[in-house]
Amino acid sequence: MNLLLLLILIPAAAGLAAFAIGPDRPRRILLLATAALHVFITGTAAWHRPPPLGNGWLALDDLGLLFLAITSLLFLAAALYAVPYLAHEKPGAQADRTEPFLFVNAPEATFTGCLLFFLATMTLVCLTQRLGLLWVGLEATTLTSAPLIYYHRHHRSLEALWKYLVICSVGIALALLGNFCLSAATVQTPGGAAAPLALYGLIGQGHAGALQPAWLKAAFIFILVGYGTKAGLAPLHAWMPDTYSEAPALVALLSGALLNCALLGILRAFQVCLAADLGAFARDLLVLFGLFSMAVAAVFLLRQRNYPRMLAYSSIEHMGIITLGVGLGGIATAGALFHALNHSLAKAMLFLVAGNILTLYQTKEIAAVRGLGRAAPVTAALWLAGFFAITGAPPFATFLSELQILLGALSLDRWGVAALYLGLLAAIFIGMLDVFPRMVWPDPVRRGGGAPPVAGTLNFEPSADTAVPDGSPTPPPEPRHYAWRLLPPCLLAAALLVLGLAMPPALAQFFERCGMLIR
Amino acid sequence: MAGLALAPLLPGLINRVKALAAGRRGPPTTQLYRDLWKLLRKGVVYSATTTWVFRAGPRLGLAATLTALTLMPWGPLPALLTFPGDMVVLVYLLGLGRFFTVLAALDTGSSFEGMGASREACLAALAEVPLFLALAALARGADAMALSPIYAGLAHLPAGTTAGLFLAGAALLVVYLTENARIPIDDPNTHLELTMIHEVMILDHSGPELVLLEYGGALKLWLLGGLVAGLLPLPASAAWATALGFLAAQAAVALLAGLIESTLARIRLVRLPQLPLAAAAFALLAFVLFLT
Amino acid sequence: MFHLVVFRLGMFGFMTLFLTGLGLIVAGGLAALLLEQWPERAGTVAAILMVTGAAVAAVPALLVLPGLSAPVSCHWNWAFPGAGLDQPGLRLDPLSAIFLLPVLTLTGLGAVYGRTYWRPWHHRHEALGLAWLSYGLLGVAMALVATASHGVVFLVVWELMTLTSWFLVTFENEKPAVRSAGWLYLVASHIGNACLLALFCLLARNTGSWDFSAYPWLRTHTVPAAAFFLLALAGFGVKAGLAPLHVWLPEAHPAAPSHVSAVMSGAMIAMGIYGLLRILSFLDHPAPWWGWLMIGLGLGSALFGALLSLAQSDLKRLLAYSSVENMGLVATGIGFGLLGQATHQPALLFLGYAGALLHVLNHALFKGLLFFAAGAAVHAVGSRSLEAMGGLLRRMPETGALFILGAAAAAGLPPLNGFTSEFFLYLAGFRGLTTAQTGIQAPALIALAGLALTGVLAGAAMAKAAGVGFLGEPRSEAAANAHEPGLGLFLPMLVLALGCLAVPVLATFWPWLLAPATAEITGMPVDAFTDIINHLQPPLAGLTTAGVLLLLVAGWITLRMRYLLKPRPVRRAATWTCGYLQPTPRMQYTAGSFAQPMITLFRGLLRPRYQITRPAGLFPAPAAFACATPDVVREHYLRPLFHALRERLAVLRAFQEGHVQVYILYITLTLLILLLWKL
Amino acid sequence: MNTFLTFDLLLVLLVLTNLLLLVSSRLVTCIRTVAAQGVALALLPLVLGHDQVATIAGALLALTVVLLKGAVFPWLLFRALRVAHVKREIEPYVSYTVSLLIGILTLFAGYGIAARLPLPDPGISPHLVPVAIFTMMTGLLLLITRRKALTQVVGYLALENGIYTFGVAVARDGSPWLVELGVLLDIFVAVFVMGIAIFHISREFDHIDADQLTALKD
Repeated sequence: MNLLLLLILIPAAAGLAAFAIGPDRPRRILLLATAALHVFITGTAAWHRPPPLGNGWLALDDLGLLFLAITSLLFLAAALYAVPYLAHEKPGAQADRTEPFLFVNAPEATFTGCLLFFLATMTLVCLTQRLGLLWVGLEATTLTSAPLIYYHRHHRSLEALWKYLVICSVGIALALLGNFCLSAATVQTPGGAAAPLALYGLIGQGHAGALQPAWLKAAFIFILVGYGTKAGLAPLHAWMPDTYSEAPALVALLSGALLNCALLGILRAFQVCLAADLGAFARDLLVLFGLFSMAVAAVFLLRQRNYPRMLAYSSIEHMGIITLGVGLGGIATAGALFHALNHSLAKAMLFLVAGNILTLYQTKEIAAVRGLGRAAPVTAALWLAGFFAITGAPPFATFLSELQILLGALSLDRWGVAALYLGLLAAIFIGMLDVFPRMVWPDPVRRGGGAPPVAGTLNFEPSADTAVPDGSPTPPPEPRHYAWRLLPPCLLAAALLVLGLAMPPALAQFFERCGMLIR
Repeated sequence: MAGLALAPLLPGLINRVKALAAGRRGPPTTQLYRDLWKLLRKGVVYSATTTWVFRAGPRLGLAATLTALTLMPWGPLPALLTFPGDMVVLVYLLGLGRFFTVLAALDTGSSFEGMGASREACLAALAEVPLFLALAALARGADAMALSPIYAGLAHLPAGTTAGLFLAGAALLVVYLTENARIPIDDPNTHLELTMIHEVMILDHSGPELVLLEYGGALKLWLLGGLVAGLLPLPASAAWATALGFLAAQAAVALLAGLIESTLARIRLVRLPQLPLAAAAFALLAFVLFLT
Repeated sequence: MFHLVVFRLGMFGFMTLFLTGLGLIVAGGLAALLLEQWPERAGTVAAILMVTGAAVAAVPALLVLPGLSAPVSCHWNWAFPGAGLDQPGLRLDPLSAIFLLPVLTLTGLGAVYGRTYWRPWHHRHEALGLAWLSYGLLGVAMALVATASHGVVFLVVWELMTLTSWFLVTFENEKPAVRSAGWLYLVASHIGNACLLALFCLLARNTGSWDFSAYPWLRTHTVPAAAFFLLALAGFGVKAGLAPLHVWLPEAHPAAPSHVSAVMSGAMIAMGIYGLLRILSFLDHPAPWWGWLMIGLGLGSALFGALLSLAQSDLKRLLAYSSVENMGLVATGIGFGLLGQATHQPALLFLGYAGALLHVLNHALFKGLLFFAAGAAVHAVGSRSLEAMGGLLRRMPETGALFILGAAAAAGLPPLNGFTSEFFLYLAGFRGLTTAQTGIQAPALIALAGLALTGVLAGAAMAKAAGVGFLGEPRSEAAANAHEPGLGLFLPMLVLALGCLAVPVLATFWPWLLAPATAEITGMPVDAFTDIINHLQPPLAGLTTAGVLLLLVAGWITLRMRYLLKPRPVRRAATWTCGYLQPTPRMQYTAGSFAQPMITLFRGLLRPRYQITRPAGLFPAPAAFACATPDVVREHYLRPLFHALRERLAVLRAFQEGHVQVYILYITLTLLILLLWKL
Repeated sequence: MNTFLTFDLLLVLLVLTNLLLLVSSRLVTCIRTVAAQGVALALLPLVLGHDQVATIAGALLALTVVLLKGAVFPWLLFRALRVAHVKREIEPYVSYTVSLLIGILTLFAGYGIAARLPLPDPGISPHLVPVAIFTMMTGLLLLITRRKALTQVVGYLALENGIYTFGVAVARDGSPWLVELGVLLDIFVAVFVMGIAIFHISREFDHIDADQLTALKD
């Protein structure tokens, strides 16, 4: 059987099985096994590329492989995390953390099953080269992930679910329109009828020139807005912070993979534009959206009070960076693709650690989490490491990719873009710096102990220090299996370090090859 | 070497001029010698608060001034020690002396001496700029980087630059008055601690310790006076004539200082900065004149 | 014989030796982390390993510095997208070596110091283990910064240096002042870093390589050299603490543990200077305005630093501002060097660069000493405020004496080391003054006046630190009970103090020692400087002579006085206070009042804040007067700017207002705008 | 009857349904209208005589669309309506009259946009693209201005209808039936999930006012 088909069918079948299996333990093992198998098959497929299946229905190119690998790795991390996470979740009614009410969780079977279906749909998006099928896959990811968001059944997650569902559906619907426009543009192409909206047909030799520019432009705009909604590009991003702040950490993590899948949709359309000599038009839009996303994220990261929301805005920022890099082209392209991987790893790590912090402190308020460094040193170290990783500090790989994008901008003499990019990165860093150390450090001591306040030492920080009641919240003792929940973020951090310090040369070449596809 | 012996004459001279101008007889010109001699034979009283820094102050102050003296040319006659940049060393040696005098004052823990130290430091800050500017102007004028060649070179300046010399001399004179805590900057004869600057710093020094300070002060007067005196036209026929001329010039500078002291009142502390600023302006002007 | 040994080692071992040394330093940090349950043992092991490591790593640096060994380098493979073909590597050349000396010296000595200094924190051993590791990594990061020969490697270790020092600055992170210092430090560093990212990317863009060895290409081609220079100035200026980019420095240095302050102040900020010089070494034909800009910035920083240093009553903050001042002097030296380069005056060039380099060394020595001694004082008194100290010299005679020595050196007084390097700068100034080129003379005059004023103000600041902090009567209970901290803190100070004395003794050798590094910066052959150095010998010899003479005279006077006073009555009495019989320590002149006249003089620039409660009525209540001089740049420019930005941008947050309808409206509008605009 | 005439009649029907959607406050009417709209445009390919209709798969597909849009969706929505106990849209953000005006404006804007997009097949009515855009915009308008979650679903369906119309117009070779089927399946599941969500919302909050779901914001 073709590996590509296996990649989709195995999680789908496992998802069906998960619904059927009654007891928890075998279902969890099934989850882990599927994740591991998926990574394994992905690795095998990367090694010997399987032949395309059908008339471009399923085919693995470098770009798809990259996003497939990201999805697969993140899913493995999620599965590793899910087992202790699910084991910790109590069945039956439980009290909410911030408001006085009780809620129940969705059945674990539903959750696991949807998780596996989600993987199957994302895999489909990465593997297909038919834009129509890609659309079907992407819409399916929305639908399979919706129940995941509504895992904790209470009003906030319900609101999150509704926003996610409505906005993403609208966005995706617009992308469908984009697909129609694209097929309108292909009417005159020779191979159009044989394999409608197959990528090789659209970008192949001699075909691309026959596309109608007006329709292609319309198609790109619709696809960009449509998939951009899902990928979280500002100003289409609005659902993201609201949804991420309520989804379980695990799901937010996977949404990270999902953002990349949506981005892949945009990249496919971009490939078509490039082939049809509409590169400049598409690049302008991508750069615009990239910078605007970064700017919006910068604004909202200042004075952020809720850490899952902060991570969501950070995702918007990074999708902006990637889009910007792709839009710039040249050297920046490889950097942007590299950044997609790095961002996914770093963000996944942060989401998992955030989930741990949530478990420990039972609050999503930044101001209420203090003294993490003493209460849970490893978690704190990971949280800080995540901060530096996500803000692009060496030795994490994010630094290298952000550097590449800057180099790309400068190499193309885009001075203004480079300056804005650097400025926004700095602003975002400043915004996030207000958050992370504050959570790790203990309560500030105002009186006694050490030096008296020195004249002229005035606090630069925003006044959130005073916004919280006195007395450090003491986190409850670490739950059972807590150590296991530290493992996946540790692995992700290690991966980022390895990528940043000693990347295998083959991988570097792979990124450069990927970059050649869309520059 | 003659400076070592003759320096204590200068304060006497100044006081003498002041007395004469005020119509008094005044103390004899050699009064400082007598004071020093008397003090030298006394015992000392140290404040219980003080440490070795208190004693190091006068010693290092005197040593620094003495070392600086070796760098001072006698007009066109070269100094004992001369090398490019020696004026910087000279100024910084004075700074070293001041640093330790200030520390010694602070060592007593007295509010008065602290006050004096603070004012002394402030005055030094004010005087340093015109001093350097004036020396730099002279260096530019003589196109040399060491004091001795500078002063030797001044004799051969073209005729048009007399105004520059005069301005530089005026700047140096202000520095001379400021650094030595003379009127109109400070009144060395005042008896109210609150109004004193230099004198209040050395309230706690007694006996031989005070000798070191007073003698050091006289030497400093000699040293800075020498910088002004060197600017005056001196006979260059023979070395001994130049030396004699230089001594006369020193005395003349002291006389001038005495005259200034008798005719001017002490200026208010808050308006003090204006004088050194004016001196700095003189020096700048001198520099501009030398440039052309 | 010696040369033979050097040759043998140089062939296969210097880089290995260097890396071994760095490895030992890291090992020290790791060992401390592993042994954190036993903090005493951890400190000892870390200190031993770090001192050994620093000593081992210093060997190649010492040999490369005067040109006894050729520059050594190593390379490794590192692939990342866009890495190109160059191999990243390290290269230890004379310029690196100059900067390695303070780095390694202070790292090693600081480790010894930290072992004792951190004892009171032993109960927080989990934080201490990490702090030791950060400390070791900081030392190594600095050493790597000074040797990196590849843009990306440089940026990586540069950031590592920033982050590790940030961890150390925020060591006592429960204190609000420390937290805000940490915030400011990282923000400033990040902004500087942004400039550096742009700079190195531009270099890579123009040459097509990250490798420094490819950059001399820039010398012979038309490139936007001014852009490189300005970016480097902005990026490295932040780290070096050049005003007005210095804002982080006076916050971060006091907040850090004292040995970290010493390392940061003596070595880390010098890395900013190193970076700038390294970039300058890639560029040729600087324009004269570069030199003037550097001199202007340098003197501005020096004056500003000296003034604010004088205004502080926090001892460590005072020292921190003094670092701003000294880096300003170094920048002035570089400015003279650039000017000499631009106007083809090798003498001016040499004096400027050599003076700057020597001052970096000297600053490391005396500022390290001062921070060590200040740390001991702070340790003993439990406060950084000068108003809580006083009278420490009687209670901590050795520390106090060394502090005064350091203060005199920092004040640039002969015969100590600070003056030696300032002398170079003055010579450069006079050289500029007496040159034939009219365009240089007038600005050189201003520079000389600036140097002079800086010197006096720095002297006043140091006199204040030493006088108010260590002399007089104790101003607090704790100060009255202070005692010597012991050998662990004293030994590192002693070493640095000896260094302060040794530098001027070697005065005439320094030009020879600094020539290879200067050659590295300017791209000129070392031989080109031989004449200049020979001409420099008389002034330096004169300087030494004057110093020796001074010591002889002072010694003679001291002996004479001792002889004279032997038979005399020597009494002890209370200080004369105009008739008060019981003077109390509270009557002493305070740190604030000492500085007041000069602060008032410059109030237009410093904008001090006064809080006055005037006595009123027939039976007045206690009156009070307080004066604080917060940083002008921070208080009057940056803080309002940041505040306004925060407030303005916060308004935009209303856009994320919660209604799903509005969110869809955003999407629709975006779509419509794009369709109407782009289609 | 002339094909063109039939076709234009259908388009007029679409426009009318849109206008009805914009002014109607009764949810039942909205649901019925959007269902009617769906059925109407399912007939479009038949009228156009697309090749794909000729195949059995194509016919089946059209039949599925009719079933889905005409029967299944209304059924789902009515069920949600019963659970939620609401009948009317109350006080939309933008009044019905203004909605209508905006709707008509978008119709003109649709003509504006369509003018820039040359139709691949001259045989298609030039009104089709504007009407499709108008339908989409009606859907978006409903999504933006209405308060009830149920009306939003109706808006989504109208949007979907508009897009479908567009697809019929421009992609006459159409997507392969597999993709078509996938699309339909997705839309079905989407509406299904939205229905479930409405059910949960009404149970959790005792209302289905989407405008009151604003606990999450900055």
